Amino acid sequence: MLKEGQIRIPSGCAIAGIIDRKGGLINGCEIIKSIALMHDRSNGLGGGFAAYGIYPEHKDEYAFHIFYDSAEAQKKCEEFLFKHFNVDEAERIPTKKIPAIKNGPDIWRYFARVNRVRMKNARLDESEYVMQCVTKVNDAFEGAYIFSSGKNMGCFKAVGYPEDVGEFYMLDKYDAYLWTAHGRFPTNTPGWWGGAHPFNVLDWSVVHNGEISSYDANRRYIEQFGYKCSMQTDTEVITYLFDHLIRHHGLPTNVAADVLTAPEWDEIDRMDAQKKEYFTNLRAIYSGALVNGPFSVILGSNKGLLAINDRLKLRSLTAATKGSRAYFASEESAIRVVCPDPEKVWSVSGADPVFVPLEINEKEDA
Amino acid sequence: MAIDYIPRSFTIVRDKERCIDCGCCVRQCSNECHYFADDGKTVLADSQNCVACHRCVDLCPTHALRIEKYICDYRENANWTAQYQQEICRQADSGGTLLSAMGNPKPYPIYWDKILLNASQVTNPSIDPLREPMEIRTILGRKPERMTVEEKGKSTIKMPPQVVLETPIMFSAMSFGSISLNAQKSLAMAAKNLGTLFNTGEGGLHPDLEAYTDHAIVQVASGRFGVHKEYLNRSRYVEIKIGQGAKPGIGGHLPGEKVNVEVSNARMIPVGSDAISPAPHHDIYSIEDLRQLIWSIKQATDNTKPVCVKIAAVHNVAAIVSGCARAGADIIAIDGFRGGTGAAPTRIRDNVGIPIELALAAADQRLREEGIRSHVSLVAAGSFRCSADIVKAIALGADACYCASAPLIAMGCHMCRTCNTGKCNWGIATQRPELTKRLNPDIMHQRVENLITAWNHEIKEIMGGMGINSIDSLRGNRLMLRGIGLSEKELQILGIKHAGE
Amino acid sequence: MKKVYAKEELCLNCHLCEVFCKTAHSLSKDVIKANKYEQPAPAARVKVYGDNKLSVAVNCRHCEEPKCVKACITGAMTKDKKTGIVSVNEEKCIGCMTCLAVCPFGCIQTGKFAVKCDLCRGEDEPACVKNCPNRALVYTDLGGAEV
Amino acid sequence: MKYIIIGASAAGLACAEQIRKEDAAGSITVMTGEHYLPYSRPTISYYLKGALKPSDMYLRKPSYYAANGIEILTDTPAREINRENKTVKAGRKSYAYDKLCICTGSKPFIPPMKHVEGKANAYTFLDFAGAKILKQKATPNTKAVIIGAGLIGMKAAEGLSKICQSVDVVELAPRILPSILDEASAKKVQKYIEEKGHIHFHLGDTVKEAKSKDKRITSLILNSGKELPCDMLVLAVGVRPETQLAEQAGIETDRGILTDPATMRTSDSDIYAAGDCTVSVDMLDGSKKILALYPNAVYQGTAAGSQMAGGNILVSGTYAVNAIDFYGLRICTCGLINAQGPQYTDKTAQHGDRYKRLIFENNRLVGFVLINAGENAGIYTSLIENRTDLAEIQTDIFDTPSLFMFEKAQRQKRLKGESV
Repeated sequence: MLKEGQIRIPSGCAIAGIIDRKGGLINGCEIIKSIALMHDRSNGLGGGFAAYGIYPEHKDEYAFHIFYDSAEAQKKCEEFLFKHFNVDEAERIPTKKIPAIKNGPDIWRYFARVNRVRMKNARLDESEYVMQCVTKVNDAFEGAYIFSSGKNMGCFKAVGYPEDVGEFYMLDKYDAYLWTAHGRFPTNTPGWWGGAHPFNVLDWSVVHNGEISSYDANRRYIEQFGYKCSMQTDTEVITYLFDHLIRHHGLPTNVAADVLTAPEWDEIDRMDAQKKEYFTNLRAIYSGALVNGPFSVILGSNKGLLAINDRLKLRSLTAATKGSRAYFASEESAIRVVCPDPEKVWSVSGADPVFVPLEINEKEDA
Repeated sequence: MAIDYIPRSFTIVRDKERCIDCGCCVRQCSNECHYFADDGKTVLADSQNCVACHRCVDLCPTHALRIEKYICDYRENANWTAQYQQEICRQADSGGTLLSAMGNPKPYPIYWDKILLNASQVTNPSIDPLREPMEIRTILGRKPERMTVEEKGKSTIKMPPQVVLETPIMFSAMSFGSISLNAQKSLAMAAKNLGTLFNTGEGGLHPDLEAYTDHAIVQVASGRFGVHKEYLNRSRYVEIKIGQGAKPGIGGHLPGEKVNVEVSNARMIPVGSDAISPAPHHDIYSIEDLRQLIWSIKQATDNTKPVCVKIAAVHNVAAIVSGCARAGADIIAIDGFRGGTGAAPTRIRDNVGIPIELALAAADQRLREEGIRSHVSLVAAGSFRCSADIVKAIALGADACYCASAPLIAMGCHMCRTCNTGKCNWGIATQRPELTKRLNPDIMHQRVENLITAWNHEIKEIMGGMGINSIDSLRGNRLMLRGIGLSEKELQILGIKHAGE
Repeated sequence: MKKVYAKEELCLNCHLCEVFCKTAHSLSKDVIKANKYEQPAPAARVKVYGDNKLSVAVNCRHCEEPKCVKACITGAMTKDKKTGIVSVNEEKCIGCMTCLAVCPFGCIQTGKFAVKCDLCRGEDEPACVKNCPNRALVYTDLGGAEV
Repeated sequence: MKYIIIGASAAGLACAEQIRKEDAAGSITVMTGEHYLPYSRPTISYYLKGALKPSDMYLRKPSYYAANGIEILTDTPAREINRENKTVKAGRKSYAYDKLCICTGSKPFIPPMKHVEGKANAYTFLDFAGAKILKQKATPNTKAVIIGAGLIGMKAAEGLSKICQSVDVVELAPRILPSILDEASAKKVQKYIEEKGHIHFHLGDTVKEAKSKDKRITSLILNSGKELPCDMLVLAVGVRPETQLAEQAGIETDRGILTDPATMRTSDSDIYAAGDCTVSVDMLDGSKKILALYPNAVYQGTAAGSQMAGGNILVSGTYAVNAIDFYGLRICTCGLINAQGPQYTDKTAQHGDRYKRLIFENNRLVGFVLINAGENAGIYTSLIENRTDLAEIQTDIFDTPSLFMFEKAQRQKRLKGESV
């Protein structure tokens, strides 16, 4: 049977996300409780979390989380890594043996800074350099898979139910100002640690529920710009689309969201001149990036949390706010289990994405 | 009397019991097959000149007429078929190149019929076209590299001129001269009402079509017939015709008889003179000359209109398309070898050029590999027979499709393939007033509109079945296609998997 | 009132209007029986003149002040006040054809009684208009302006 | 307003209807000496030959008159018009009028013939009553003799030939239907009728005297000396306008009642006249003639009625137009058929039993005689009435007339049904 990545796997899932706009820290057990409630939305063949602000002491270094299937895979990968980066620390990610999570790969993390000399003669900017190194490892090095490569953030995923994955990685020991989580329900695959969500590029992490019918149109659009959709999953192509629009084209996150979930033409025709011109140009230029078919996505980054839903609202996604915190989940119950009395609760609408910026990082960028 | 070496092709069969001798067929047949017997009452038929255009069959009030193939067997010979023998006889008679009309009729593989479409089942739901808006709006033109915004909702990009179509189907080039003004007017009216475009072809723009210039694609061909500044400006976009699917590599030949006063005015050529458009554009001998022509057209229209380059699908079509894109063409039209024509040398029509499906797939893939696919629009042409063909073309990567033969059939054409004789019984490929009046634009534009509206509905239904509610998500979405009975190589060129995978 | 107007530039000289007028005014209403077997043969109330180059189908204009009604010596020819249709009462008509001798448009033909158009007795669309393949005959009340 | 109309045939009825159309309130009284409601006189020959039921001869349904407020007094012959106190005497009553119209039509002209007066079996053939008597009296072995081969005589002969085996027609002129046919066409029609109707013609002859036995004619002696046995004699030599009432009242007459050709007003401003009893002016040559034809009676009646009711309808132009058939042979004539004079020329086209003679005055058509060639004759009539210059005619004048005779603009006008 074709391995994951060689074939497109249709799958349903559960997603959840919590953010404290002021940067207040949230313990791992809260996100675990939220995703656990949606146990039945996944089939135990994949679960994962993304956490932002968990490595304050390594804030300016890249935190690489890598799966190794074998010792020599680790040797070859580390050789490549030490050549391209100055690695300050390397350690196994602490995990707890629990029966639910079986025979996984060896899991390591490295804190590293870019090797400036190599980067200069590769004539790439830092982000592009890091991305190409990660892509190189994941494509070329059999048995090594970098599943997280952002700064002051990290993904923790495995084959299993999300609450078991959380316990396996002892996430109750981590505090982060932004969490996303995902429970997977793939069909026709035994499950693969690398294939679990969230999918990560630089400090982007994407958890996704649904099945986009425009996948091949989006893939063949994004592959024009150097991306290689090796995983063949919706998450991967959505992540690359965001990365391309935001990093290469410098569009604000919420404008990038408009590209993926643009309103219908008959709505656009009714808008005022300026808005109409905005959306018409958007859809004309980025027609290949329009995402179609039912999906709900939560996108984490150091800038904040973005929640988007397909234009026809065929997938559920609920949002809520309380004080400086914002909660998102496939079901309202998964929010109320961790926040019984939210100030505002609403269902994210189709062509109207929700972006919750992180005020702490905003000061730095401004 | 010289020997008539070629047996007739058809026999007109008259059901004597139903025939009421009203003489309608006698008056309607421009090939004079029907005639009154000496008693002036009974109607007879001489099938020698019958081309099976069914004018008499369709208009006969009692449906008393039928056309059947005239079987006159030759000794069986897989190599020397009857057709080749008869074509040799015809050339032995005339000593001239054989002329014929319409697209390549040879039984080369038709890939549309070997590609199957996807549909959603459980993992992703179909979309109900009755409940959700199904969008087939298509925007042609050069797109900038990226979008620039002041903030969400405020675009600051300076967009090149775009053409908004309410359907991915446009009418392909058929010049006034090869087809009648009434036929062209019907297409113009239909294009206006459908929110799409018709194409003047290389025959210039007739003054009667003044009201439809916002829906006109005006062609600049090697003959430069009827090309002047106003002509370029009175249009929706300008198309430089480098090639035509039915006759790649050669020019066009409109016989002098068809060049009456009106045609000569529109084409700015003397009455009765043969309108010959030369094989190459005599000012385009390499790709950079094309760039200069594109710039000069843009200057003439001070950049208010996209410029399209139409090429015939030939062997290195992908490289040509990439070259045109980089030469500044905003829209590139590829015309496959089954595209129709009013008149073309038979040998070239039947042997030169490649199918649109392969050309389109190769060109789309090449542009994507070069990262410029999203900058230009790709239009496919060369025989779409139904809406499924259109969906497959768009899934292969076309932005829009040119249709010509289909609307003609909607207006009465019966593919008798004798347009070059200029005696079209349905008033389409003729300039004779007693024949052109048979095509009443008030009736025929509605039939064309009905056809395209029907196809639009079908496209929306197929898209809905695939879980797609916008044509942007169908474009280039080759996962929605599966090949059947295709070789590995053909699947690879088309970029699609085999059915069952 | 709605009348039939002919547009000569669209008339194809196909004579189908005559065939279907005969059918509409036949007993059998069947296009083959009416035009081939029925006796006495029904008559077409519209007649096509001209040739393939230029032709036009002519039938009664149902005039406001019909000369034929005034000239009819038996009172068989009348103009219906409500519908405006000028028609002949086939029992009263003696077939003298005085109406034909005064109709300036040549819309009446000779038969056992005066053969003229009755607009298919107010059908929603007369047979000639319905069966004209090129809309050369239109049934409107635009007073022929649209013609 | 009180309107009185004397005579209830074509002109009388048309006049009454037009008054009612223009004056909804006025009282309209139509007097007729005949016993019947208004009926179509030319159809009496069709009644005689059994081609028409009496009930179909009436011009309007009986209920029509009450519905439209038109009072018909049958069996009420007007005896005297008193112009001073504007009354009409009929029977013992006198009827006052504000406006009067005389539509007394025509009366038979009986030439002086010895011993014919007052004979029981000498009849005229002008009205329904006359036709009824002939129909009752005629039997298969009646020997019928008709004097006069004009329209009425020939129609009477055709009718009787369906009943009696022996029918003889005596005509002073050398040919039949002298007023509407010329020499050549008359011969053809005569031969046709002789074959079809076993009628014997005695042309260029007339009745000198009649032999009779107790008041019934038994045989006739012609000028030529021939003796014809005769049980029934029909006098159809011709008709004259019935002007007796007008003359008594001192209204100007000259063979017929003189009227203004457009308004039909007589010499008395409150009295009008219409139909066969008047003298018309033939618009084609301006001459004064008796144009005793049904369409003219209707036009004149309509104009008179309109003028009487204060309307403005005028008689546009009067000329002769005739359509008649004998045993299926159709004859259609119009205008100056027997015109004499240098300015008139004529041409004839004949193939098989089709005969078409056109009469021209310089470059205008002024008359035609069509036998079995009457297709679209009305277009020829419109050329005559509109005095169309034949130079404008696009097709050969002898082709079957069609709208293609006219160039495009004229043709479009006709296609749109604009009055021409």
